[in-house]
Amino acid sequence: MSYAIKLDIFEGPLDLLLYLIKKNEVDIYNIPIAIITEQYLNHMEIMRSMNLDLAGEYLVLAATLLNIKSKMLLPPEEKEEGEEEQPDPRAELVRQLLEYQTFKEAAFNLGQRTLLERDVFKRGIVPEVKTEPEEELIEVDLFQLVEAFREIVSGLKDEDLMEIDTEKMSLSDRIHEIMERLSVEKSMHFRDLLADVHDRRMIIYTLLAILELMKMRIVKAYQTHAFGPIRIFLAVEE
Amino acid sequence: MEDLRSIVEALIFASEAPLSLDKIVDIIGMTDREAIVDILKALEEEYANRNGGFHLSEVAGGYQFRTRADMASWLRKLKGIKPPGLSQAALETLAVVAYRQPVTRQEIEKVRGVDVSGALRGLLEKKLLRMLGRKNVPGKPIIYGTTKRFLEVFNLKDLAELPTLREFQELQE
Amino acid sequence: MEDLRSIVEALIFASEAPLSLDKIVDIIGMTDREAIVDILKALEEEYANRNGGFHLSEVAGGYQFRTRADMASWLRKLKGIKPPGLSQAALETLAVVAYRQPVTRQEIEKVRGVDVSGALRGLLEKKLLRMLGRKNVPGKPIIYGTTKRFLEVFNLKDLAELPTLREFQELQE
Repeated sequence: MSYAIKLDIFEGPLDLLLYLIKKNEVDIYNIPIAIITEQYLNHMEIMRSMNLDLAGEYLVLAATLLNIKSKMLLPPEEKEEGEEEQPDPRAELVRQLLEYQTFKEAAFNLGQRTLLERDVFKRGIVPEVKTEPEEELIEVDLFQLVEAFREIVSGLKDEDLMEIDTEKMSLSDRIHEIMERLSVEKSMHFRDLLADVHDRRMIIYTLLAILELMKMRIVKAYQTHAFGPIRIFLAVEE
Repeated sequence: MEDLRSIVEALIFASEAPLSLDKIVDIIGMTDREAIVDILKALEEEYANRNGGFHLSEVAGGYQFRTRADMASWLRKLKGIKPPGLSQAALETLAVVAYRQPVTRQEIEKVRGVDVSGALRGLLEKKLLRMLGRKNVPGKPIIYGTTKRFLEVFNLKDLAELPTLREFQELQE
Repeated sequence: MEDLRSIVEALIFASEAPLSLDKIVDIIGMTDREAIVDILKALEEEYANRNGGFHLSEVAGGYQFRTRADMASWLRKLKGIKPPGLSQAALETLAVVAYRQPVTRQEIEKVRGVDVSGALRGLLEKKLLRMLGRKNVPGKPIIYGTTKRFLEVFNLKDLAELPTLREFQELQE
């Protein structure tokens, strides 16, 4: 039973592997791969039999272990003159384990700190200061912004509305730039807009932006004669 | 009873509402009410004599630390410099404009299902949104978009850097 | 300046978040920072010596009154809460971000060896982490960093107060 509880609290395959290394009291720099792999696979088997959700990451590490094991079974190749020594097949795994262990230690240290609302508390009541009533304000960051948008559109039936088109975002960026320039210069040559654009995608976005603005009838494009320069105007004065 | 004083003080300090004598006695699990009453009196007196930024008052059937009345003008100033926040309504409106721009008020209202004129005005004042122009259709509705300031506030290089819903969904298990 | 001390004290007391020296100076409208610094030091000392239910701490780049750590069990009784605490998964994710920021989800997952989307989302909701923008590499993944709230909750003056990773590595040897 205690076994089962233990299994449940592994934070992932690296955590399980660290546990096995500690339990067997072996050197992390010289892991006896055959033994550890066998125990690792046994643990996976037990987890599976208990219907624990076995994340794919456990399988990936199992494959890595088996791969290392097979490499270690091969007889060392005859070293030729000047050839470099074969790297230890365990090297990358050891590096990963050490790194994970370091952060596990750091996480433990964080949890040991004096935590607000667990160990210490701040003042409970906001002292009233008479001010005119206003809506409660919240501090926002990018996460809150997307969350707000997701909440709104998730209530809509229209599947199309769920899509966020990153292309459209780039297009909006271009539209902003064009509108910024037009609000200063009132009108301009189409080719001026492309003067310092070298990126092919940017050229396409510029064309699409103009088309979008024309479609919304925010700008108008005029040409004095066929193949003449195209001028762009704000369609409606603000 | 040095430490009992500290416990009483900490409880009042951290309480969300004025803390009653009954509640204090209840939490400390002591039957000697008088001891607590004495501590409360002593604390009240101590803070009154000290005459610092706040003191202990008896209000609404309980005890509470309150700032001194003559500090009000300073505290108003403190409130005034709070980081500019947004109401939920403003945040939602901003979100729709950010992801759907260039967009008219009617289009925003179709998505949010409520009148957004107040929220729009606030966002224009905060310079998070701006009018891009007018759509040349009947009624000539104004078209809104986000500003440079919007990008600054949300620490974005450009609009294309906004997280997509797909990325957002990936964070959900 | 007896009253300046009271004003500083009232401001810190009333502020929702830790109040920085800059803000105090700004509100009081004084150019003599040193005078304020002296007051803050004197207040810190006074509350430490008094050893009451709460004291003044320097945290998250500012000052805040906080209950004494050994009062925790009484305050939990008051609030009727179990210590909320963070899961091991959340703490590990937080540790990777704190030390490696700005960092992408993929980078965190490489260290932890598991999917971290659920943990990330929880930490974003708790405002311990935030999206900083995007990394300028193919795929433009979102990058994450810790917040001021992280410093506040973990009782840190700044990120530099965290022990170095090297110290944890040495522990293992």
